[in-house]
Amino acid sequence: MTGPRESKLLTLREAIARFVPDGSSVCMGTALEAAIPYAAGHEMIRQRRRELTLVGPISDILFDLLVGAGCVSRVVAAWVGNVSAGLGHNYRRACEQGIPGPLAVEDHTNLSLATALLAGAIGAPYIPTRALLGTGLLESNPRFRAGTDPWSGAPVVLVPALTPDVAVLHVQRADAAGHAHAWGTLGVTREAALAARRVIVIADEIRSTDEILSDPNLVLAPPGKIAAVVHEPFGAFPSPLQGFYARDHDFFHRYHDESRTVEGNRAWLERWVLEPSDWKGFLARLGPERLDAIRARTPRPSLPVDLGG
Amino acid sequence: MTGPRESKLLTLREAIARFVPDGSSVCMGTALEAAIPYAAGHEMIRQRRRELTLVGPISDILFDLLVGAGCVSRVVAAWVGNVSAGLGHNYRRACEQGIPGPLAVEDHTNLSLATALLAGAIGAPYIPTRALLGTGLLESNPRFRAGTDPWSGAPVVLVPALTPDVAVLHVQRADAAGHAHAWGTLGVTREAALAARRVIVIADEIRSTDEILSDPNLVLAPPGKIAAVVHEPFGAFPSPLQGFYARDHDFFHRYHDESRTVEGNRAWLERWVLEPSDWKGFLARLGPERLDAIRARTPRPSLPVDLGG
Amino acid sequence: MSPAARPIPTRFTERELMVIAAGREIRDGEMVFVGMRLPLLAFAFAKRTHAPSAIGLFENGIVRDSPAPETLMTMSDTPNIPGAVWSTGTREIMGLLQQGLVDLGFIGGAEIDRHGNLNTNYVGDWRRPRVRLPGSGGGSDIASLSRRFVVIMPQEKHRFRERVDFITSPGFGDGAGWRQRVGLPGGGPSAVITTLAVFRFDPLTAEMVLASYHPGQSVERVRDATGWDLRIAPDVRETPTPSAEEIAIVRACDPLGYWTR
Amino acid sequence: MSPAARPIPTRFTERELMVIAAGREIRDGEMVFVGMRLPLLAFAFAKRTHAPSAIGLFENGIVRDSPAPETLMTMSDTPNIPGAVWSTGTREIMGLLQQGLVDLGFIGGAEIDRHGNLNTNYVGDWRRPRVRLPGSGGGSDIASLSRRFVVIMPQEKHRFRERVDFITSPGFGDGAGWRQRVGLPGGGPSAVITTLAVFRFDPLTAEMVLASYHPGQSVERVRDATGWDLRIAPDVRETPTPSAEEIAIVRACDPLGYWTR
Repeated sequence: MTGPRESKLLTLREAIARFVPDGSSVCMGTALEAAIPYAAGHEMIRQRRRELTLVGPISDILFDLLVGAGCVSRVVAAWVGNVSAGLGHNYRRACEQGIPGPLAVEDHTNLSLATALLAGAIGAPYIPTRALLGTGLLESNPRFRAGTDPWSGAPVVLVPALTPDVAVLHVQRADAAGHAHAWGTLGVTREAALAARRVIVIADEIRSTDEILSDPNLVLAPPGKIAAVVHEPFGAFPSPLQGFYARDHDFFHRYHDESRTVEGNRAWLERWVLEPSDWKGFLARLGPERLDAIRARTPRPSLPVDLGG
Repeated sequence: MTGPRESKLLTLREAIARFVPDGSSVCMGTALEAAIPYAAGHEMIRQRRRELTLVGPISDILFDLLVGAGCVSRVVAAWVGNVSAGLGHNYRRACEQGIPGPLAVEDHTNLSLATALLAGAIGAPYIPTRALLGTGLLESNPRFRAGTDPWSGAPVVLVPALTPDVAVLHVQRADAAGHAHAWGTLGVTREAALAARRVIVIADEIRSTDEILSDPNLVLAPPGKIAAVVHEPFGAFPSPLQGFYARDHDFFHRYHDESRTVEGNRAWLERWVLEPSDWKGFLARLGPERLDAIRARTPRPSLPVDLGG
Repeated sequence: MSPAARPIPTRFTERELMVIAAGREIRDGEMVFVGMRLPLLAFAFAKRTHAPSAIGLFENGIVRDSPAPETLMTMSDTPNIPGAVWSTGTREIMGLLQQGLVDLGFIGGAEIDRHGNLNTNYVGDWRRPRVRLPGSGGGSDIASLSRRFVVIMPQEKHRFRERVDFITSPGFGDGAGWRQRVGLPGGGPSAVITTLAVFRFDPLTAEMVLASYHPGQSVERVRDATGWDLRIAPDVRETPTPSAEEIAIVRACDPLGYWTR
Repeated sequence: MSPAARPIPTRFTERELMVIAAGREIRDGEMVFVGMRLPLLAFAFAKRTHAPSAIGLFENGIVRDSPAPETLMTMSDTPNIPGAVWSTGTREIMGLLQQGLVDLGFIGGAEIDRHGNLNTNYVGDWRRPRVRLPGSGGGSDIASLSRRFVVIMPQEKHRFRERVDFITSPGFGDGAGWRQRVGLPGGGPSAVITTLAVFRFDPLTAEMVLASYHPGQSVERVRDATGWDLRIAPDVRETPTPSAEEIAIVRACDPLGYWTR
């Protein structure tokens, strides 16, 4: 029996190997453009994960990258591309030409994806919405169903619950047992942490349990949901992490330019994902100046809460 | 046009007079046994408010007190009584004998009430649940409806949204514009703040906007929801407020004993509610020793979050 | 064994015995919907004995892996928050429950019937109740959705009824198969612990059966305090007398004896 | 007025004009779903001019009553959080939207049709798309649920189509009454602001109508860049030329000219 405060610290390699097998549904990119678990995505590519279902609202380049690396057979998302540059070349190639393989897409909106994860989090089979009515998404995503509000007789769309096998969540800090603190942009992070069967927490900083539990209201999920904790500084690069580092816009633009062709994409994967043996290797390749340029410099600490009695 | 940062500070008397007219549906007691807005309840009684609908999960003695004072025509709740002593005498008299007047009750469970407020918060007409099936509540509360999960064919109960006219929320601190910080026990506070058409924030402490916005993740609701801010130290007495004061258990027991008869209840109302002209008068009647005895002594500040860049 | 060799029994109260019996229902590592009063002490007892990894959930939004260091009068008392592993809202806790992640819940009740249904809403016809009870709180939800639940209540004949007037917290309804028929996902009641005895349920008939009577009680006395023709388990026995050590642990959990004396 | 008396026109870019035109759509005190790029600048412009009490919402969970102090590339960039009046989740923001509390939302699109429907999912048949576009993001939700919405997009003939292949963000569907018929609660599009012109909708036919063409454009040029037989408002006119002061304000909102140059 694992005690609720026993360490769940693993290396990223171990965590992905144990908790993201082939065929998993994986929720990532829950904070929209921030705190995207790129380190975890790179590790999935290095481990040649296959047949993943990716779940997330908008994923910036992470989903595009995993699609281009052949890890993905299905995407459940509201938007897939490159926020800085627009279209994602790999996503387009997969959808339009089946390169590197066929890709099924369940179209969502940000509201419907948040609603589906909320339904998963509260254990409801579905939640009705008045969005989506009249749209093509009702056809292109057959998981939505038409319904009626029995009180008013008005049409609604029933959004079925999403309960991903695993949510990979990058957070600012956590203890070794997986009590995690995330702040700033949250997106659907809180819903995903509860809707997923299990959670891999990736933290820029590991703190003591006492420090984390000094603010239990900020904790993301209860111990039973946490499968693993990974300490990976700059693990959300090139996306931003509030209080830790800013977004590296240039990296997104360069990815866009270089992934335009299959060959360019292969070269990008080699250089940035496959050749480095782990995330530290990737960061070394970026160079310390690049990380220094985005590192947070001016602390803005919050007014603490007081749990005293 | 009221600017989003303009002061909404009012006295409790003004706030209740303006935003809780006769016939309102009022959500209170959202943090279960903690942070119950007793000061606001007393003010409603002093202003002889009538025909209120009270909405809340469990209300400890607040709902019982308002029912006994004749302010209430309907209760929407999972539990009404006295947590320390069990039954609420006024609630029983109203339900069983129509004293001081008839009382309609919409029976909920804590899950269904939280679900109804969540539906209100997300603007959904209803949310299905697998609780309530087979219970008498489906008969005694005709607002629930039987439904079917169209994916599995399994029966569900549809819980219609609750959107109270006003939520009266006692919090630890707020700024004058109504950006509010609540922590510790939350119950359905976050859902109520969003489901209600407007919110009266009652704060033990008023802080500067900069201090409150140093932690925008902890803010309860956006400016558009806030109708008024009231500064009322010890305004949740005799319920506890994390970081500020403990529960005064004895007060609950004495209320239970004295409200046993109609006469005793009248005497209690006179002594504790009607004779003091405001909450400060009530606190003066309690005496400073009593407040000192429950005042928090040992600070337990949280590890701050850092919004810096 | 000669009478002289018997260990001298430590005196204990009815409620201490109930706490220990309830604590034995908790298995290590379980997620337990704790509630207040005796179940809270049962959780503390189990944590200190056979279930050190159990986790306790409270419907106000608190999750703890250790009991609060002070006696609580309500789950929202200030000492229940520091040391919590999560402090969230009712909706999140109820979400875990509705996901089927809560192994065990404890509930009380004003009335129970032979199929383990509880009433905490109305005595008499709900349209014109003789007694208006406080209501469900979270009890109905725990009964509906936890993988199993345990009832703790005082036993009096008028509270142990053939059929309750109103089902607040569903047990097995009118018998075996009822929960499946109405669509309830949770497993239903696994035990009823009273001031007199421990009951379990016959899996075939979903009927409450006397499993053990407390020390000082008897099958007859329990029968007399039950409002229907009570079935007795073939292996009925006396509830194990708590050891001196067990009683010492319960007392350490409730040093003022507030809930157990 | 003699030609000599005319004020010397300040030079401005197409996008600066679009920002100012979009900013004029915001009324004081409104809750505005802001999005990124030009709408974000329009919000900043309106806040500094006629709508100081407007509030901006972002679908990542941020609510601001003042624009971020730095140019943002994405709504989740770190400078967008300090000074926020609320930092919450997508679900809470979408909840305000679905409650009907968002007065105005801005969206873009790859394609639009004569009834203001937008497509950001598929060019061609969605079962075998010629181009797979990124998808809705929150655009569909804003179009469905905000009290009114404004479209900002570049105008090219192939993007202004008689009928879009796929409705991502619903305008007026196939015409007047469609939104009510399908059950959409929001009010639909109130304006389309392009690189060439501003369009509004005829309340009777729910059809896009040319309201004004930008300085340097003409009715004919706008017609040529529209994929259907465009209706022209009887009072069509030139879009008001921004004042030097207005342009200065837009430039102060985007000092590097990242979005407007």
